[in-house]
Amino acid sequence: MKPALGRLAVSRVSKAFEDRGGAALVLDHCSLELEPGTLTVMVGPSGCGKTTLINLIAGYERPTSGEILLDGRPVNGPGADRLVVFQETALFPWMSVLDNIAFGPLARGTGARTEVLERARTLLGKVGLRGFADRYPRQLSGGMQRRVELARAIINEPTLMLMDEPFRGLDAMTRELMQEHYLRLFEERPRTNLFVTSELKEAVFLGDRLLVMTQKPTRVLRAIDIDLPRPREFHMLTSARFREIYEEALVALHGDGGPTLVRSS
Amino acid sequence: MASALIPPPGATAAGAISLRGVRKVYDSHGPAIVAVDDWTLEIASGEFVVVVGPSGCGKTTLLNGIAGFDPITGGEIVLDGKTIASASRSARPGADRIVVFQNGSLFPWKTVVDNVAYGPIVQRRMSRGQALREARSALARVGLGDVAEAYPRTLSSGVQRRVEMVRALINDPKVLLLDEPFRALDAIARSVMHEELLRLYDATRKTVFFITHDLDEAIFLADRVVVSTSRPARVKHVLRVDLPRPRTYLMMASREFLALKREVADAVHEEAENAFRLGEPELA
Amino acid sequence: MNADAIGSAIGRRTRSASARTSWATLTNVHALRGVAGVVGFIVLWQLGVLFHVPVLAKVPTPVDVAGAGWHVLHDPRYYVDWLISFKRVFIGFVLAQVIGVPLGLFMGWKAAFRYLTFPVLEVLRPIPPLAWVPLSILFWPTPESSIVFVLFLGAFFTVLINTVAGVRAIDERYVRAAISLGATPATVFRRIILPGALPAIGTGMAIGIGITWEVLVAAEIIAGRNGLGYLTWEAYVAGAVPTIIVGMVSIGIAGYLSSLLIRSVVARAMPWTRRT
Amino acid sequence: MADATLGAPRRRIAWSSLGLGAAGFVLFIAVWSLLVHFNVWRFSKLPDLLSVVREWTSRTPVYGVSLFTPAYYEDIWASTVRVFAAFALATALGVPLGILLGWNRIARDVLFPLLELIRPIPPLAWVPLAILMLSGQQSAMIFLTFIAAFFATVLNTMLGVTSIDESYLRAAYCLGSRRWDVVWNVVLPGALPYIFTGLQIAMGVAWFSLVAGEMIAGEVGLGYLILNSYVELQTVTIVIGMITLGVIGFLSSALVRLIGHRLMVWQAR
Repeated sequence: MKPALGRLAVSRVSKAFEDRGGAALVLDHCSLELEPGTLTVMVGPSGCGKTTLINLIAGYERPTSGEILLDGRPVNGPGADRLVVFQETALFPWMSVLDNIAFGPLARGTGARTEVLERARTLLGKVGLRGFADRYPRQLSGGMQRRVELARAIINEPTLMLMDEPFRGLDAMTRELMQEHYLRLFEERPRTNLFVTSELKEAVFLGDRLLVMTQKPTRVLRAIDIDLPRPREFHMLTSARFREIYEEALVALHGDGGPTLVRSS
Repeated sequence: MASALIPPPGATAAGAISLRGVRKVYDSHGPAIVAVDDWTLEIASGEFVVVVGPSGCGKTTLLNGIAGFDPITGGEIVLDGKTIASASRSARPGADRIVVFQNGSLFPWKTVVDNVAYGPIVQRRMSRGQALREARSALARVGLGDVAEAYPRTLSSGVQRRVEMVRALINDPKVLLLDEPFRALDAIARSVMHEELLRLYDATRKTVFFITHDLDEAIFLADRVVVSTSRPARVKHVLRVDLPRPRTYLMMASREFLALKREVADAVHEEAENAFRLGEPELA
Repeated sequence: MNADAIGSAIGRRTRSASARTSWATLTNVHALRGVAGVVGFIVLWQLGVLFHVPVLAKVPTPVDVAGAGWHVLHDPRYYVDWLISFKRVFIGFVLAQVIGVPLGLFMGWKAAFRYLTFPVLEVLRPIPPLAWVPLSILFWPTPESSIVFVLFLGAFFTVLINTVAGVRAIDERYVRAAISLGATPATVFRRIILPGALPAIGTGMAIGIGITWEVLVAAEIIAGRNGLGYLTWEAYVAGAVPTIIVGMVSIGIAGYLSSLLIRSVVARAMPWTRRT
Repeated sequence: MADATLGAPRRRIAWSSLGLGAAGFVLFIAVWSLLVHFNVWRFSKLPDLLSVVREWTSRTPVYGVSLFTPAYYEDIWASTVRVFAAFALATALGVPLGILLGWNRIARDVLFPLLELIRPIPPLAWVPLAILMLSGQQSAMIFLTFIAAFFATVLNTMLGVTSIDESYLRAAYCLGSRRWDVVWNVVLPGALPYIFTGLQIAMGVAWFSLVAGEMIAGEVGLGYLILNSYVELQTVTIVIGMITLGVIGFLSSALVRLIGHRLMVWQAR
């Protein structure tokens, strides 16, 4: 069941930052469109403008030119209809796990306190953390924190979820389990998702569509449709179709010469 | 490039490690925890061995045992026929077994060239001036000549790891011990580092003991992949990887690669889930 | 390089297996060394005085000090001094928190207000609190209020600077996340800024209480007629040298107890910083 | 909050912040002057800032102390010499002791509890004893200032040594270091950021204690100037003394900071 809402249109968006001695162009006439209820994955070299794009869509920053429309309405600032799950978790360390999840609905005054807490509890169970409601975030492992973060976003029923390398820094095995949790939540109730990662395998495994981005200034280099069936299962990682798509993406991403490490300062 | 790094392949036919029934118990706080139990493996001279297992499963304990950072509780570790660690004697760290660490350990207060020259200088193997010259030329040979005077913190993590490998190799160690050295890098930088590491390996043929929890990384690099169980760590499965060398990143999408992966994927996934359950009540 | 050296260098976090088995005895060894250090110090002190080591010539022996201490403990005025000093520290310190914390929160939160006020405070801050004593005495109607004012200044700048720094160190992600989730500015202040700055405020308090006691001693010597600092000075003027040291030790204990109290209150106010 | 969104308008804010800062000063001086001028509550007891500036810059100061009188510089010189002597002594003794305590388990076990017992005694409580122990007011002042700076230096150095990342020590041993190589190449530079934090604090408390010492028992110096002016009811000179202390205190901290930055260029990213 695809939702009716959640169509995101980014059209010809540019973003420049003032730099020492001039302006650095991070995004250059970048356009992309997300269909309601689909999961789009963005991959590209680190330090390219992926996070900037997420910040623009979330409304934390304004584009230098171009416009961003969600369901036809321009984006003018942060809002609970577009939620970001950050690279490092942004759980409030001073609130219990349950208070963190309930924060959004309570801050906006949607629903009575007891009802919100009840929903938060249910969601906590869904991400496999029943019994951790009264812990503080720092008392949880990295993987558990990411799951709380997911729950804190989903309880607000956002039309668009922005995932900014949400599993980065987790070890490969915890990461796989996080992917499972994330896929289950998405497939149970599809909503528009934009997922940024630098891990190609993860990208192909999760997404309906893959956007390969260029170096700065960032544009979409290639869009690849991923026609693997849903629900996704881990055995698909070794299927022939997965391999084909993966190889296509690998070549698109690395180009002919392969990537190079540049000195950053 | 790297081929000129001291010494030529096979110059020192050394670096064979035997791990015989290695055991490690922690018992200071509360009940004893068996971190490693009866861990046995023969590593040939010049072999590239990768140990895969969930994090916190005792892989690092094992590596610390070989490096001499941490004594072992039982069994023995033998290097080139000499017992370097057992229950009764703990190994000393030394320049024959150099570690490259997870988060990097370049001294931030020394420039790149001073870092690389550090080993030869403190071992009194050469004069300061000579060590610096050697360091400079070693850096130049792997394409890092123009960062020689930079401080590590001004460099990307990928470049830092490359410098750290040069710092290790210039001492002509028998064994390289790598403890998830690329964990902090993003996937793309990591794939570059894999190729760089393999170039250095092909040129020097040191024994490499590499720890990771990333199966793709393991298969791509290794001659043998050893799957270690979660607490206590034991050898669960050994996979021989016969992909030809030199290897290229496109091999990761090859049929052979995926076949190898399928062979151990279940074993690894099973251990991941074990560790996940074990790890649940534990702290971050 | 002996084995012990490597042990202390690299086994600091991961003690050796053999050491682990005898943890209890090891703890005792560490504690015993500490006791030995303190006893050794006292013995050296006693011997130094007895053998007329130059600097220690006029210093009383530990035995004399103990005797004077015994005497002082039986003097009811001593306990009054404790109460008076504690009262001054308490009022000065609490005033500094009541004014400094809200001001610091506001300065951290509103950039324009910070730009307006911070430079003035930065210029006033390096002036040592004691340099304020004369003006304070002139300005305030009673000696008591002038002492409290100087104590207030001592703690005020510390807590203010720490609070401002604490607010500014709050990770932008928390604020962004809260705004995204629909929080109003008031909610952001109450549920993000305030708790987020609390650890830094706690640090400011812990440092501030120490400074308050230091200032108290000097303020009492310069402008007081009672209190533990004055007790010490009075003993000096009267030539009762052992009592000087009794006074010093009393102040040390008082300061230590206050820090302990502050630290435990702070820790209690921030349950999330505990890891278990 | 580290504001990542301010990329473009940052420079404009820098200018407006300067303007606001200046406005803050004007406001502060104006409010003070008005309070004094209209004698609000007890504010007439304080000098107004204009007469302070007039006296300070006068060639013929009413109370004998201004930018043009040698007496002013004698006081500055006396205080500065004391602080720097005490500070140098505290650094020379405190840094090695701190490294020893951080590096050697036995030394830490023996000495640290003793240090922790003595530390809570405020440096100023040492005033009477210092006067008795050290003949001569000069050495008593320096001792007092030293005590204050010493503890900050020792404790921060020790903390610096114990918080050096284990992997640096391990890497150093791996590469074949001996014990002294490690002390010189890893422990000292690794602890340097903490050492300089300690020195920064030490400089602050040194001035703090010195002023108190000079007020209580001095015969020359800025603290003495302030107290003496109070006794003689020269409120204008009190404020001159206070401002001078503020400026010199700020400059000496800045000097420590500057040396720290010079020694730790490697910290820049």
